[in-house]
Amino acid sequence: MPEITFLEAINQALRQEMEADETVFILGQDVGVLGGAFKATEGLFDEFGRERVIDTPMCEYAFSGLANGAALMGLRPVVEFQFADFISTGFDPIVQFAATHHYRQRNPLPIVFRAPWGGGSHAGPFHSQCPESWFAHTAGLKVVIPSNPYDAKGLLISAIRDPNPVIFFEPKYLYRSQRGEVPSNLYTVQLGSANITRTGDDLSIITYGAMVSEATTAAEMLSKSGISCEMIDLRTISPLDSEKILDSVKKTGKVLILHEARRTLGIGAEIAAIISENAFEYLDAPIVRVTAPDTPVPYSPPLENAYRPNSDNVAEAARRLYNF
Amino acid sequence: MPEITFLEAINQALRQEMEADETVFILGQDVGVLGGAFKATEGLFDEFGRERVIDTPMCEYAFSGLANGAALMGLRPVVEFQFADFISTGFDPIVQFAATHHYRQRNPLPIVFRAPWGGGSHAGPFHSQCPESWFAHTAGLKVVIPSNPYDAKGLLISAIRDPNPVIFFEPKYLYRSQRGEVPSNLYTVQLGSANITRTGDDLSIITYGAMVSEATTAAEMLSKSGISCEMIDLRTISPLDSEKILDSVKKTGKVLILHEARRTLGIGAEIAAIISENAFEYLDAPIVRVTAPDTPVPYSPPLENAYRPNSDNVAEAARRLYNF
Amino acid sequence: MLERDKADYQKLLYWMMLTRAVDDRSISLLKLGKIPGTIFSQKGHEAISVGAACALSDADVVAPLHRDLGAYLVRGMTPGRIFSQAMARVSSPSQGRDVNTHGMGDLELGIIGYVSHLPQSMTVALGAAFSFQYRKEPRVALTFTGDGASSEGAFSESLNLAAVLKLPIVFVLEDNQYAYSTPSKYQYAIPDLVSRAAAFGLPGVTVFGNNILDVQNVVVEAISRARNGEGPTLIKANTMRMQGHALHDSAEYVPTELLDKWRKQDPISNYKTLLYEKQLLDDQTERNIITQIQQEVSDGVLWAENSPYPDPSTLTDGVYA
Amino acid sequence: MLERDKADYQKLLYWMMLTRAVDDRSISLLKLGKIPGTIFSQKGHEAISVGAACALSDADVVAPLHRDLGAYLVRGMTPGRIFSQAMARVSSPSQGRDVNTHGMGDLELGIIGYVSHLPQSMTVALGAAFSFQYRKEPRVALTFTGDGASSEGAFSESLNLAAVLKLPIVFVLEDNQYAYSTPSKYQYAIPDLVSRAAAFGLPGVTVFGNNILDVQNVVVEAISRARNGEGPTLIKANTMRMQGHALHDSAEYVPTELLDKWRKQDPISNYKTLLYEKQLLDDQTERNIITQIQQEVSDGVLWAENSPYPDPSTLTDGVYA
Ligand SMILES: Cc1ncc(C[n+]2csc(CCOP(=O)(O)OP(=O)(O)O)c2C)c(N)n1
Ligand SMILES: Cc1ncc(C[n+]2csc(CCOP(=O)(O)OP(=O)(O)O)c2C)c(N)n1
Ligand SMILES: [Mg+2]
Ligand SMILES: [Mg+2]
Repeated sequence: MPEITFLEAINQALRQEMEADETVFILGQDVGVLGGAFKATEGLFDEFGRERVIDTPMCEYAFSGLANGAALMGLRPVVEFQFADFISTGFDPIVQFAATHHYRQRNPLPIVFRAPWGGGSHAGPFHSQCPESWFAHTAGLKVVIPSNPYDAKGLLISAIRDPNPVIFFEPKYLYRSQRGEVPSNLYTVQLGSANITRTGDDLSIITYGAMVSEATTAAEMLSKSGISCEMIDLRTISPLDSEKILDSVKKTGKVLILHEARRTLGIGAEIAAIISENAFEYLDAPIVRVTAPDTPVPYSPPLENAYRPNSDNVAEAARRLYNF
Repeated sequence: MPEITFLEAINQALRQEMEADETVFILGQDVGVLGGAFKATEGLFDEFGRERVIDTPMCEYAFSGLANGAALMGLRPVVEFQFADFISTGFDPIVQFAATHHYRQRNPLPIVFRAPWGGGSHAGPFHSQCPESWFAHTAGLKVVIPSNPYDAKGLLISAIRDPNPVIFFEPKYLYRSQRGEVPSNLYTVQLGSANITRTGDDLSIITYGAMVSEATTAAEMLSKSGISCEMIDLRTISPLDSEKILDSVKKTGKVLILHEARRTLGIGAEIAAIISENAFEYLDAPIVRVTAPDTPVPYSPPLENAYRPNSDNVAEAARRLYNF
Repeated sequence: MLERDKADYQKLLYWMMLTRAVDDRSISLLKLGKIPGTIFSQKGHEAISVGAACALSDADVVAPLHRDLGAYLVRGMTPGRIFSQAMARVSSPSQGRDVNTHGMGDLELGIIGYVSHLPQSMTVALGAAFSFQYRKEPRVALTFTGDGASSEGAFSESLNLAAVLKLPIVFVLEDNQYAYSTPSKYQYAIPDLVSRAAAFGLPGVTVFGNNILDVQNVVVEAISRARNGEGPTLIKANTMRMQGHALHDSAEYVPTELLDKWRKQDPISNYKTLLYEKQLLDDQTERNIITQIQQEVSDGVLWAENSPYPDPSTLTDGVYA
Repeated sequence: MLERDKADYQKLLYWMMLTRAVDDRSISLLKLGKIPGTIFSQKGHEAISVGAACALSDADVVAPLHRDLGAYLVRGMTPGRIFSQAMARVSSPSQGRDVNTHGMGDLELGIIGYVSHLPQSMTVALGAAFSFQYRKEPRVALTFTGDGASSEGAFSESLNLAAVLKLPIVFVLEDNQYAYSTPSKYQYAIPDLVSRAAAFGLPGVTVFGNNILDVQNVVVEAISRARNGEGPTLIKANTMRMQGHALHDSAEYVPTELLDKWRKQDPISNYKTLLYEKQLLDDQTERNIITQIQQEVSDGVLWAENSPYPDPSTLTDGVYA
């Protein structure tokens, strides 16, 4: 299988779905001639033209709303926000219309709202955000955050084919830094299904996105000290794969949740609540969250490095948890 | 002490703070001549004039942003959203500017964003929302939701005087249905401090807003069956009063969290996480959440009644928890 | 210019009278406690919503707002379904989940339901228009907005995006001089909102919104422009909201003289007078229309009242497709 | 009309040259890997940011954007603080927390820092202007926006709200023909953005943005209108962004002929020629200015480089006031 970058995997998914389904189109700022701020849509303008790869004016509200209307009429819009940080400017059409439409009106609303997401590149408070909790708390949306090129392609294809609005966040830190084997054909990775990337007995590490590789590094370090970690890559943040989470907890009895988003009401909060409601008797130790603190994402490297969890933080917390 | 309604308590707080501090002004849709959709600002236009009680055009983005700038220059804006549901239209200025400004620039930003909040009046999916989680997850905002006229007045005064942006949600279900004794002078109720409204030994009920009265009814029913509940009215949702929460859990060992907001990533999730991290050894039973389900707020009374938790649901869940 | 025969003229009257009858009956139902929510007053707006909707072809799509009861009816939504929506029954377009005209969509009738957040329907209608352009279908989207909603960013963004993409869409701005209690002078600082159109690059047309023939004429023209690939149009229809914002609002902030003046401009009675003058209507026909409408309204109420409430066990159904 | 003596003319040159020198040095620092983030190109915009800022009085307030390096300098932000912001040091206006010109505010200098979300600064500046009106102070707020940002709802809402409240505010729209890679024709469908002003009820003025004297003149006039209680003005300054959107952008999408044409319109060299022609500048003075600027820039870099990074232990300080 060819090795490609995370970014190429996204690009491939878009291109191949557009080839396979002519109701799929792309809109957003600078997605056309430029190929997007990160080049995720590179080449698509040349292949599909201005009719299907639309450079919009700067109007997150109107173009998200346009996607709602187009989806109602049977198209499959893929909306790009230039950064996940700017999704708050198109918030209303997503949380008020897209999220509630099927519940109120029973029409499918197949849209993907995708955006480069997360920190680690010293881009400051407005180009590094992880806003998934806003959307995971909003009923009616699916939220997907892949951790590697294979999943990125398969999940994006599933998201485009899904009859519901899907928020699809792409860890931009991985765009070029991560390569992986990716089939060149069309394939899907199921939404709503977490991935057990490592089995283990001593504790469960639950995470997603760019933190998966930090967790993997930590798990390898820990295994050398004889601590065996099970690792769950959530992939879909909403709805959560509670079953796999609970099964793992029942096996290990110890849980570490890791995310790059802020602590308070980050996804870890919901996972901790689900576990303490449904697997209480199996828990052998307090649930541990390793997360960013409750601050904006700071720019300066020493601050951002302290802000963003890394494999050392994970290993240290895991050791404490193991020894509890 | 005079007995007044929840709505009158809000009105009194606004009037008296405006009398006491001329930097305080009000802006929003229909807050002037009409006195607001719910009459919370009634009479203020007559007393303070158009300079200090400003009927804005319909532009939640611009008037929230205006509040940011005015606060920077030393005024104390009190912004009214006609319903909490419409705060999503002014989302950007709140979560991107107001929430982050002090962290980045170190200027105080005293603003209150207030709104009639919550369900129970069959007003449908867009006039019943409980969006506090969006803001509690956003670092740099305070979020306050009072449960009774006394707190409403004292907390609103504190919110106006606070140097930070405060989201202040008022359970509109209580506006006219709830009366209580309220001092006629200016007084404050401290932000960030929960209220133990009932002490008990068997279990802790943690809640806020309009659900406090449901919990109280339930606690009274339960006490007749010999189940003694401790009750915590959070009052401030962000930052949470973890200390009082943990103290209570350490005492009772059993926790029921109740809220009108949706379940997934509702405030209950964070509380459950905090408890399972910090008071794990004290827990004698799974943490129970009684909440609305993960759907939009439905209009039809049979649906909304099933959607919104009530004292019976609480009592039933509490009994099960007690007998665990 | 549109050609109309006698039946066409009468049909317009019928739709306006039906709109008012459904509105009036809804008010009674509300007062009788049979509607758990509230309803938005329609009086004064009938010529706009009916006139605009009657300008559409069947394949076109409309996204009506809270003053556009007439548009729902013209597109084929029965009074029964409309009552059952207000009465929160499972037989309603939202299955009892959404309130009054909110979420009262039905794609089979070419109606897109709206969410409260104004004027978000404009953006949704953009998407419908986009899909027609994308598929090269000769269809048009039409939507409404208010004078107040014109201050929202979504209004300007929508005009701009429609003009840039040259979408087949018609925006009808119902200028009823108030946004809830806020009169125009605190909403905007220009003599006439229609000038916004030019600022975004689309034609703007003003029409007297209480004259249904004028309304239909300008909308027909805008639709034919759109269908011919000539892009969007903004039509501003002048009128006056003749009751409170919604039924709980006594609207004391509106000067009585203003209402008195506009009462003489009632879109239905003036139109009726015109038809009599032009001998396009006679007593017998009017009586027939009234009888038919009374029947439809009574049948509708009955149908709605006999329809069950949603079952609480269905509460969480359909969050996802 | 503004009266200027020789020193005034030279001061304008000095500020523009300082702006360019700081920009050039920032680019070198970036290439040397001393700036962890990115920086926005300034070339072409110097006359606008400097000219507008020089029209303000000390008590006024400015909310500059990402192309307004000149405005920061004119208001008294030292090159050292600007470099230290890019270099993420604790001595910077955001204490290393915000990136490049973002969050580079300093209220003591009358500068409000911006957030990325465009054009949110317009709304914040509204609030500053509101506070002046509220307190009956003769002060004015000035802010900038771009041609691209004019499509955002916040732009229209801000013009409208400023006009309705008649706020003492000046909006300077820097029309550099591109929003990142998107040229004007895909951004809006009108010949000239300045017509947006009239659609919201404020005067709109167009000025050649590469002529600093013209820029300063129209801004002075708009400020005096605002100060006299005559309300807001929108000024559109035409220019061309002479480099990529930010330093990582090679901007291949811009036709070379367009750049060639505008290269002849460089705001600094043309102004310098003018000053020589009018004998308002001589070789010696120019050399002095250059020497002074070189010194200031080197001192600034040194100061910034000697400033420590923020201590990680301060990470969570100051989330709340
Ligand atoms: C974004 C948003 N803010 C506030 C409201 C509350 N609201 C409902 S209708 C209305 C007035 C609308 O005025 P206008 O657009 O003139 O329409 P009209 O009701 O007069 O027909 C307001 C403020 C809303 N629906 N949406
Ligand atoms: C709401 C929002 N969406 C997207 C962006 C990303 N972005 C940063 S600058 C820019 C282009 C701005 O164009 P313009 O307003 O013309 O200003 P210029 O950069 O040309 O000076 C974009 C799209 C943003 N900052 N804010
Ligand atoms: Mg109106
Ligand atoms: Mg530009």
